[in-house]
Amino acid sequence: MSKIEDEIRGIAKKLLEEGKVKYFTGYAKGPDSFRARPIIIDDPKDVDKLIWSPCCVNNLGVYLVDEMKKKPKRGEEPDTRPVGIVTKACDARGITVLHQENILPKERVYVIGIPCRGMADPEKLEKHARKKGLGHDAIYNMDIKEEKMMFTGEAEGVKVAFPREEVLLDKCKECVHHNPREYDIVIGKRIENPHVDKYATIRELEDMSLEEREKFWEMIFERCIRCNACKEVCPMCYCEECTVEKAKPMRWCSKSADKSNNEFFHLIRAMHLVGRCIDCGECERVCPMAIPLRKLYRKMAKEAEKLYSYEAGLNPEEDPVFATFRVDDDDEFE
Amino acid sequence: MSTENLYKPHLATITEIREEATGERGIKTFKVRINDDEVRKNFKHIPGQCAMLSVFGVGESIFGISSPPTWKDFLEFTIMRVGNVTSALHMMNVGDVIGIRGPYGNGFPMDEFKGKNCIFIGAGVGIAPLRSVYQYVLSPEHRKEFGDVLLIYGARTPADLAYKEEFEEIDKRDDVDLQMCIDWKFGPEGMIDEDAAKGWPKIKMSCPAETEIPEGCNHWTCFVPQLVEVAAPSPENAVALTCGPPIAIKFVVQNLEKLGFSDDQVYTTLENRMKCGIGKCGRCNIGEIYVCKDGPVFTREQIKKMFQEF
Amino acid sequence: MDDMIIKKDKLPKWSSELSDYKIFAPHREDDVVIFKEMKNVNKVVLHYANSVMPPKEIFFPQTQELFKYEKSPEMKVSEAELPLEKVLLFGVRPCDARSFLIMDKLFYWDYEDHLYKQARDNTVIIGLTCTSPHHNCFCTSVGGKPYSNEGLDVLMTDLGDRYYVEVLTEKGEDVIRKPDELFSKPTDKDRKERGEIWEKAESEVTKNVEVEGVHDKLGELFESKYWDEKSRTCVGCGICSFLCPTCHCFDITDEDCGNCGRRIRTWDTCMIPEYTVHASGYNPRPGKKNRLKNRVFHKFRYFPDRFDAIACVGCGRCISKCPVGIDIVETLEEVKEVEEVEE
Amino acid sequence: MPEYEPKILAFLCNWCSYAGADLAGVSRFQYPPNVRIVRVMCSGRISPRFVLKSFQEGADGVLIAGCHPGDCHYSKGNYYTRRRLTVLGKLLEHVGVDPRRFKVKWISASEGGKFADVIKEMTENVKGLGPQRSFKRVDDDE
Repeated sequence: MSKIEDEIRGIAKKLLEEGKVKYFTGYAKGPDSFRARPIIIDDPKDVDKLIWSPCCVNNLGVYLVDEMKKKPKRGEEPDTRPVGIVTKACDARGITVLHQENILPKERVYVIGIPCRGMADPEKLEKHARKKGLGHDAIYNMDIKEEKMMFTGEAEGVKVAFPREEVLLDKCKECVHHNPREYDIVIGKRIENPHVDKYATIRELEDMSLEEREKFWEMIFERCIRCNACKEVCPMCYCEECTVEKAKPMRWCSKSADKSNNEFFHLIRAMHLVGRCIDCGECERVCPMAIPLRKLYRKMAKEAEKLYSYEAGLNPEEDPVFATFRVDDDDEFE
Repeated sequence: MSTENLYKPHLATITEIREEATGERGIKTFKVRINDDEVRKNFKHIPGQCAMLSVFGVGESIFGISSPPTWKDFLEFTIMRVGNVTSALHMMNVGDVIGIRGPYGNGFPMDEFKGKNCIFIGAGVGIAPLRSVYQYVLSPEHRKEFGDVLLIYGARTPADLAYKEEFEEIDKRDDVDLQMCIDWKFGPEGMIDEDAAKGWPKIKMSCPAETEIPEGCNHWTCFVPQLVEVAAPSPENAVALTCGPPIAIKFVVQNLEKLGFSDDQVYTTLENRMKCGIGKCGRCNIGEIYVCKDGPVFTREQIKKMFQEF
Repeated sequence: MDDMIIKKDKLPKWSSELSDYKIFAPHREDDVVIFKEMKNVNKVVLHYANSVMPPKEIFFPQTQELFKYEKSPEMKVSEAELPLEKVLLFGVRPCDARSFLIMDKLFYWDYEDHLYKQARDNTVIIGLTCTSPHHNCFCTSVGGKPYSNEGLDVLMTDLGDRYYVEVLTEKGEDVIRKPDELFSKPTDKDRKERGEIWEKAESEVTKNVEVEGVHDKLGELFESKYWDEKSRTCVGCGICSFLCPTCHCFDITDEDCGNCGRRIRTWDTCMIPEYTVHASGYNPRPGKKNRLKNRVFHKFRYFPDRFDAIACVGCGRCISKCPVGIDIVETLEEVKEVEEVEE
Repeated sequence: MPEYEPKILAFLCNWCSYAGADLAGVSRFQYPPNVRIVRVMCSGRISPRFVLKSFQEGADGVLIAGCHPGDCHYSKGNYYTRRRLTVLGKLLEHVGVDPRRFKVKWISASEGGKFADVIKEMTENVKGLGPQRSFKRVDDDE
């Protein structure tokens, strides 16, 4: 058990016991050893279910949006106590965006920020474990102390280990914000932010010709089944009614899952995430059809940074990138 | 091999539109004639059944057929403006073409009602599906097959009452007891004053049964459930058919129970969001019951056995 | 027809004999295995735990045209194109094959769905024994087997360098082309080997749940607080139902382009509020708990009540792909354990 | 076969660019007839949906024109437009749409000549590119 895990439990226990939070959102052991899963607890007795491991990939911010949408029952005084939540650096930036957009008042959330070196990709983990003959419950030790994230498991009595580089989520390899900025309490030591190419995922695409890119995306957009999971897991997709689902007064985007409508959906979503996507990578992780959504959103983030020196979720006082302008903004339209 | 396209509607033309009530949630009655002669002839429905109406380009919705099968050559639908399709229908004109498919659902078991006294209790737009039944019962061909008929109908204000002319006709008949009411309190802008509801005496809300009934009066100011208490139909050899907003139904049923009606004597209709109408698309289920196929007509007894999710 | 053996290197030849069929087979695209029309036999992958998308889309496509309409010069409605070509569905896992029988019940009861039926009738299904089940597979708990032949026309079992081929139906006989040249008779050794592989596969399905009693227990749990608790972390994404081989709900919408358009049906999911909301704004299943509950109830109580079959084949997709780790097997186990406290 | 004639959809702001187009007409500047004009009150009205929908419904090119920065009738509408559409342009390029199919131009009420030139240039360019297919709806039978 890691020290961070102990601290999370301690804090959660205290918060719940003192009634300072309405409930506490964190991570629990998942259905197999490749994955952790979210848990929401009300009872201080349950804090032992909370864990902290390199498998805590979910962005729990999505539940905050749920919370804000809840309407109190008629005649009932709404419980406006904050919600306790465990956040990695990226998730915390998501909460900052929600503050910025007046979706979530600061006093409604109690953020436990954790500096994070990156999380393990459950699929990679599974693949590597399989390759090394490890079963789905054979990984018993996930060490995230200090620099190394080591996974150790046992296959037929022999210890097998594989290092973090093999299993890290792609988005974590490109992350340059390891430390949460906005939080009520922080657990763990500050981590030096690495110098990596944060837009590495789109470099290859940028080097392609127009035709090659068109071809690349064509196959991908055709594959989408429009299950909408990408927008349901996204904490930034909080609209009551999504523009692509709206039927009144007209339907902008047909429900038909053909290339044209799928592309419409994904590009509109990309536009709506400009300066808002904090690259938690949840959409890409959950997509059953392996659509490289980050390759769209990272491009948008890059442009926002290049053109308007704006990066999502860094400063809650700043106006969102499309809600403001400078007279001397780049102008290609003269 | 079945090659019939179950989802393809037949074309039908709107031949008449009557405005029943105005306002944001206005009610209109559409008289619809199926274009194809063969299809029209074969479209036979049971009172209480439904049909899918299409406005091409907008979508499709299911509606109770509000005309009885005894009216040949056309169908009527009384429709309140609430959603996409109903709004589009309300904007249509006489001569416009819509799509229709059906009839769907179980309808009322008319054979079981034969020889029995029939009590119809409709609240608001809930009168629409009942109309297909009482008009069937009151039709010259079938009137003799049924016993006494009591018709109770209420709406918010006199202006909200549908089928006004028809009720005037029914009122003149002596083989049916018609009782109507308007909500005693609410006009569209709140309280209505006495003058606006002239000729609609108030029923004592605390104890409706004690209200003195002036000779020949059958217009009241009260809620439908209270009117049921006043009219106090006997449960003996009777069936009660009720339809309306859930809250009205709830109290109507309570009052019927007080009068001694058993659960299998009380029929009501359920509704749910539907897309296909033929038990495929999945959304209209209450437990293992598909409302579109097994309903919309259920007895109180059946409803009590369901998972309470409607 | 008697059982047969086909050498793996004869597969391309066999497939070329079947040019009158449109062949759908599992392909790997990026990291996902999906059923696609086969253009090149070398691109087919047969070593996979299970395809991400079940092959239900062959019979019940994500998007299907119901009819076309034209508003001018006069209103006209014209038939949708029927899926008429002969289809060969190759490499289907036994669990997915069983799902077709479950879908049949729904699409054939009372009114027959002509689009589904047409596609179904035109299709020959060749199954492939599941030799390395995934750790989330639990087919044996819901009446399946990794080598079940239910719903299949042909079942093949991988014996290393060759396949053991069982022809199960008349439709299946039609795809056995050039039997003398391409196929041979199985030996006792082949049979024994197949038996061993079957046994091994079955023993590898380790996830299991006793579904006996779940139906009745669910009946007691309709109002249970358990569902509030269970659905708390559900994000309502709908992946579980989109990837489910037996989920069959659909939405019908119009795709309008001014003077003409078409009506389409598209997959829908009971996990979103829009699924049941009435035009009036009232929603009989307003919360996540109602929706999650409905899904479990539908699979293990409503569907069995109506059609006498559990609407789950134990493919494990909803477990593997749930973003928040909701596990149907675990849910069922919990359901059996829940004790209702009277209040 | 007749020569391919592209369809170009132009969204023009009411106060400047539409007047500019009008001036082009009144002044009898020649420009190709391939353009269909939709008048909007401000270029700030343009949502990325409009552009994508136009491509979906069969436009081969989309032009958006508004007042020069600083001249907006609503004082700052076009500043927002500038940010939004600049990024949209990058996105379209990222998914392989040729930037010559999607143009934004500032055209004032007095720039009838500029309007004609922009249309001429764009029509030429799009003609060279051929029909836009990647976005088009499949069921279009034309």
